Amino acid sequence: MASKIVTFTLNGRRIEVLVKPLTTVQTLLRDQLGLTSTKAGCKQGGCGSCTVLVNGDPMMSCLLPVEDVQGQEVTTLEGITPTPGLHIIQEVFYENFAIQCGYCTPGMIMVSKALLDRNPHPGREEIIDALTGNYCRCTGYEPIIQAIEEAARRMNGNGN
Amino acid sequence: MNTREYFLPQSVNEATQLLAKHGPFMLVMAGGTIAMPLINEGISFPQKVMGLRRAGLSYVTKPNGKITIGAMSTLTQMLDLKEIPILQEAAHQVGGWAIRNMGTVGGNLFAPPPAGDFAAALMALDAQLKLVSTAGARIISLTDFYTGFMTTALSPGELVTEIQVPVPTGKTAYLKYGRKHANTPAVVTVAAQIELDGEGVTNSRIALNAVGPHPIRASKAEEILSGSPLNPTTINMAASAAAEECEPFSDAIATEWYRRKMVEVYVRRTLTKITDRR
Amino acid sequence: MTEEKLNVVGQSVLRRDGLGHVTGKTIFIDDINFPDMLHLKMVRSPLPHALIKGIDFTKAEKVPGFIQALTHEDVPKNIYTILCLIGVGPDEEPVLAEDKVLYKGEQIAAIVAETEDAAMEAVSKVKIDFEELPTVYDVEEALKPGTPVLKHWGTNHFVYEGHHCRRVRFGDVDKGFDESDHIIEGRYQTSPVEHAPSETTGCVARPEPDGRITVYTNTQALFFTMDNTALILGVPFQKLHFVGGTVGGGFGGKVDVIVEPIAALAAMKTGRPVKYKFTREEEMRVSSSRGAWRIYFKDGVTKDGRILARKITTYADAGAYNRHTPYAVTKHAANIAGPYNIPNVWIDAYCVYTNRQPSSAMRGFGVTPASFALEVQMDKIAETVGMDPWAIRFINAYRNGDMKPHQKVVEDATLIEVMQAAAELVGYELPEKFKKMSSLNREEA
Amino acid sequence: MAIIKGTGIAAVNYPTGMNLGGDPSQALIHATTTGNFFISLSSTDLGQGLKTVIAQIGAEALGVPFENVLINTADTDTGPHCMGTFASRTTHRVGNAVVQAAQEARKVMMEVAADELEVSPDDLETDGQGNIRVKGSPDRSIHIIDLALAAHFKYGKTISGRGIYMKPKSDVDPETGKMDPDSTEAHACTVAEVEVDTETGEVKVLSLKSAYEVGRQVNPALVEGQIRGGSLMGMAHALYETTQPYYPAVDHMPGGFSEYVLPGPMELPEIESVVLEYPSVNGPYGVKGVGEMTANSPIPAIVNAIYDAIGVRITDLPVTPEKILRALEEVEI
Repeated sequence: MASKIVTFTLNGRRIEVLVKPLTTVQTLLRDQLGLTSTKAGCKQGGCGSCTVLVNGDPMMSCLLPVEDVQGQEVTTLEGITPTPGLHIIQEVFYENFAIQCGYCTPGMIMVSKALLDRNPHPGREEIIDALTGNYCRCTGYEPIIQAIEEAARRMNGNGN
Repeated sequence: MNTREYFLPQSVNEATQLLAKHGPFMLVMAGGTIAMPLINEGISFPQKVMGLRRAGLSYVTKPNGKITIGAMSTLTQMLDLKEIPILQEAAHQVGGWAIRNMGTVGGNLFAPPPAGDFAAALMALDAQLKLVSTAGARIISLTDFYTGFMTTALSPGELVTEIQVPVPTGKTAYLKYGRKHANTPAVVTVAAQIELDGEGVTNSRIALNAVGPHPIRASKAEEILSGSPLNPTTINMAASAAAEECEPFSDAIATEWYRRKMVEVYVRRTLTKITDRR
Repeated sequence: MTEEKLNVVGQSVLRRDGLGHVTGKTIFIDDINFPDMLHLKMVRSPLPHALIKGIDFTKAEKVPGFIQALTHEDVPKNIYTILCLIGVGPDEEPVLAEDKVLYKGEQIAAIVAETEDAAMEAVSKVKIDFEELPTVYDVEEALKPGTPVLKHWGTNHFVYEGHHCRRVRFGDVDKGFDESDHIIEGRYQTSPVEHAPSETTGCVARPEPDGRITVYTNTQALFFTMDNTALILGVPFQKLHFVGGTVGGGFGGKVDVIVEPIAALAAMKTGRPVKYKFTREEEMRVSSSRGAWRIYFKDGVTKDGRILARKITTYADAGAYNRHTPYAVTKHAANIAGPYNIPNVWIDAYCVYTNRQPSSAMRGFGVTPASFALEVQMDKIAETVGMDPWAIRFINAYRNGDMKPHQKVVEDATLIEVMQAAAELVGYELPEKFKKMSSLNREEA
Repeated sequence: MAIIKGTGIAAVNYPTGMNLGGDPSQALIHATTTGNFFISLSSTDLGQGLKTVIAQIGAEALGVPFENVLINTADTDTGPHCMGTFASRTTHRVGNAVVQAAQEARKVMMEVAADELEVSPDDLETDGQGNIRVKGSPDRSIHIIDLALAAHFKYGKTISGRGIYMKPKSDVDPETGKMDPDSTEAHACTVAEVEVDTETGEVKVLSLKSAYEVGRQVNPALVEGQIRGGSLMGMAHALYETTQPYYPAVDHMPGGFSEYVLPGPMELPEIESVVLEYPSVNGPYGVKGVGEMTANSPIPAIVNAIYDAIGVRITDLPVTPEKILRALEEVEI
């Protein structure tokens, strides 16, 4: 079957892409558009390293056909990184050592962003609940949880 | 060079027509959380795939005493179903957040065990399924839907388009036991609805998952409770019966032996939770 | 070290790679793509032990996008062993299986194709005729006469300088047992464990205009991998150029030399860049794991808790091939008696082959199973002699100047100090004599 | 249903390095004409933070600001040999190589500064802020940019250094096992507190409280990172992880993260630790190593805590709920 043209909004810009049938958003981003912040840790929906936001909702881009996002808004880590500088969530991950190898980090930040967009004052339980689909082998999660708590404080103007 | 075809129908009509045209070799995909990993990993190579995300089936309506759920409604949408707390609980215990945003109620009905926990909750609520083909529509009870491991009562050309759930009149409880507390396959899942007339059980539905070829009813346990009071003695008897009648399997997370043990523990805990809620 | 004023050592400065990580701009191996890049996928054995009677690529070759299939006949030096670079031998693992396979998932043939999908589809269409062979999975069974023999030298164990195992002999254990009041035995078993790094193992090999091959890889050991690759490919060392250093989690899982030689070979054969990256399932089921160990302890202990003799027989399950296990066994043997001062120690540590995926290095290499077994054994001793678990450890703790069973003098001991600190952390009141103890000297409290 | 608590301890040592084949690593340092120092290596950063701690060690040994030290790794064309990142060896081995290279580079740097300031090199010191100054006369100083320019354009000298750390190969005596396999020993003691559900066999780890002794910490936050991550890995090994759930049988091998059971953020115990520093004899600034050992002590501590709770010693990892339940049933019979 022939490739299809799909139009959607990526990181605030409307784009038109030509994709083979059933190409995933992950493959499109990484291999066709060169946006490699979206990782490919398992392609099974099991690690969360490929998390992107679709209309603000976290989704596993490895399980999502591009044709399914026709007309939708897709956001990747590239899309929330200001130029110059860092998003508050990026800042706290960096400053709080919530990163080690860095491979899970983009997915973790995207989930954090979706959480804080919905809930500017998440409790520890809510943060943990939001993170259960994202895998990290290095940090033991605690620094990530604490970074999100700190991000919430800073976004609410209570940070240092 | 890519011979694969992906269809994304914009309505149920279009979907059933495509299904009629392309026949049983077309893979019907809902949220993609089950099919896509197999395709990505090179385990399955379907040449024709139909995705239903655009078929207009992501709705929840609430006509008189019934909740009607479009088959493509996501598990995240179920978190808002305040009328039926066990569906909220069941949905919340599927996957992580992103998976719940993708996985659908309809898709969960086809998840091979030990997945398919949400379907067990639906079974305890006596959900009915609407099956649609180009020939028309019919309603079937979820309990009758399953015919074996990965086989259902779906006829060729039929799609599950809607799940109809009566708002429970009895007391309900849901417990999923996995090796960890979130985003994990079940060792066993128990969903129960018990209707009581004073002390006596007038009607009971106990559904189990991960201990059979598909979500199953613990019929013998239900019979034991029927007409009896719900107390520790009858609960223990029902739990033992459920452990005896279930058909557990061994996999990477638990053995048949352990699953059977946990059926007894978790049926007891689930029913006890119902008595605690009185 | 003299006490000096330090400027930056000791400071929690922010990570150098942190900005790249939080912006997703750090380049990992899988982020490297070239426009004309090919993809390599592996045909693997579905059986744990079998003879290969024939391979048929006819249907695979018809898959659109198929470029080439590689078998052992294409690999110049197909049989290797990773540790040959430090003198460990003999060579025993094929890059691609020849006439037989020793574990489920073993690499048999590489398929190179235009896309990942095409490569996977072609792999699924390769037909192989096998003749199944009996299997051996248990390390002790493997050493018994009559079990299928997996190695060309005729045993199911690695040979250490003519010995069937790595031995440690220190003092006289039999005498120690005779002088003991209690004999305490224990059997301990660990399980194979996956490193499960967030990023799977992989590389991209790219032919350069000057005839060299650049390999971008997430190996943990760049030169080790490059030098092994050169030997396998039979090319001069200067033909290869390895680039890496950024790894999405390793934990020991990326010190084997598996993806690089075959990707480099495919790049040489096709003249195009080739990517070979494990899927998650390959990482789980095929890539080497932390090995499983079975450990038997026999301790002779006095009634006041002193360990006089320790006899250990331990079996490392190497799986089908060496990888790093022969080395792990030696490290294990040096550490299994524990951070304790024991006058008589006898250790036999075996490296045993079975029909499972090879095990290799993982965080704690040979010591993690040792620490598990011996620290559970210490509690068992404490219980037998009727002593507090803290006390049994303080009484036997090694100190500077003591001699370890492998005849190395202890010089950096702080076991006593960490126990004192841990007791304080949890609010456990230690007896005065343990509080006063020091690793720096052997004055008896 | 009974929930029973238990406490267990374990104390371990962990060796740094593995030199049975010889265990060398090299480093090269050169200054640019604008006063930056490149450290060329072929070592890999797995996430533990090598690129950061090696820059810290280089900056300290050179006496220049951290920001002026750049790490170039890992490229076999430009970086000298490194055995690899394993055996808790890199901070110790590569750090030592960097210190040696830095000393050689620093010597040239001080000689050039001495010529520029017209004093003896012995009278100079670095301030760590980018200046080389005359001891006791801080106003007489030269900045590393000016110094590097002078070295290149005026004196024709390279500010550079070579470093290697090699622990010579130790052959194992095949009869007695006599060997010198490592360089130093780090230590840890963990106290684990668990809760066991005797009806399901489920174990909940309530806390892991540990003391570590790792020699000098180059970067305490990164040490803490190893401790937290390693503690959870140890807990995972103790209770959850296996690629072969029915070992030695090979049935039901997990193929992904859903079947391969790993504790997630919901299973996190309270993790608390103290770190002691007893500088090692032979590590750079007294470094020992922390990477691997952090996963080790939690395992036996948890297993011992389970015994303390239920009186049954499970000696077969991972200690799954099923193994506990079976063991409890055997006791009851």
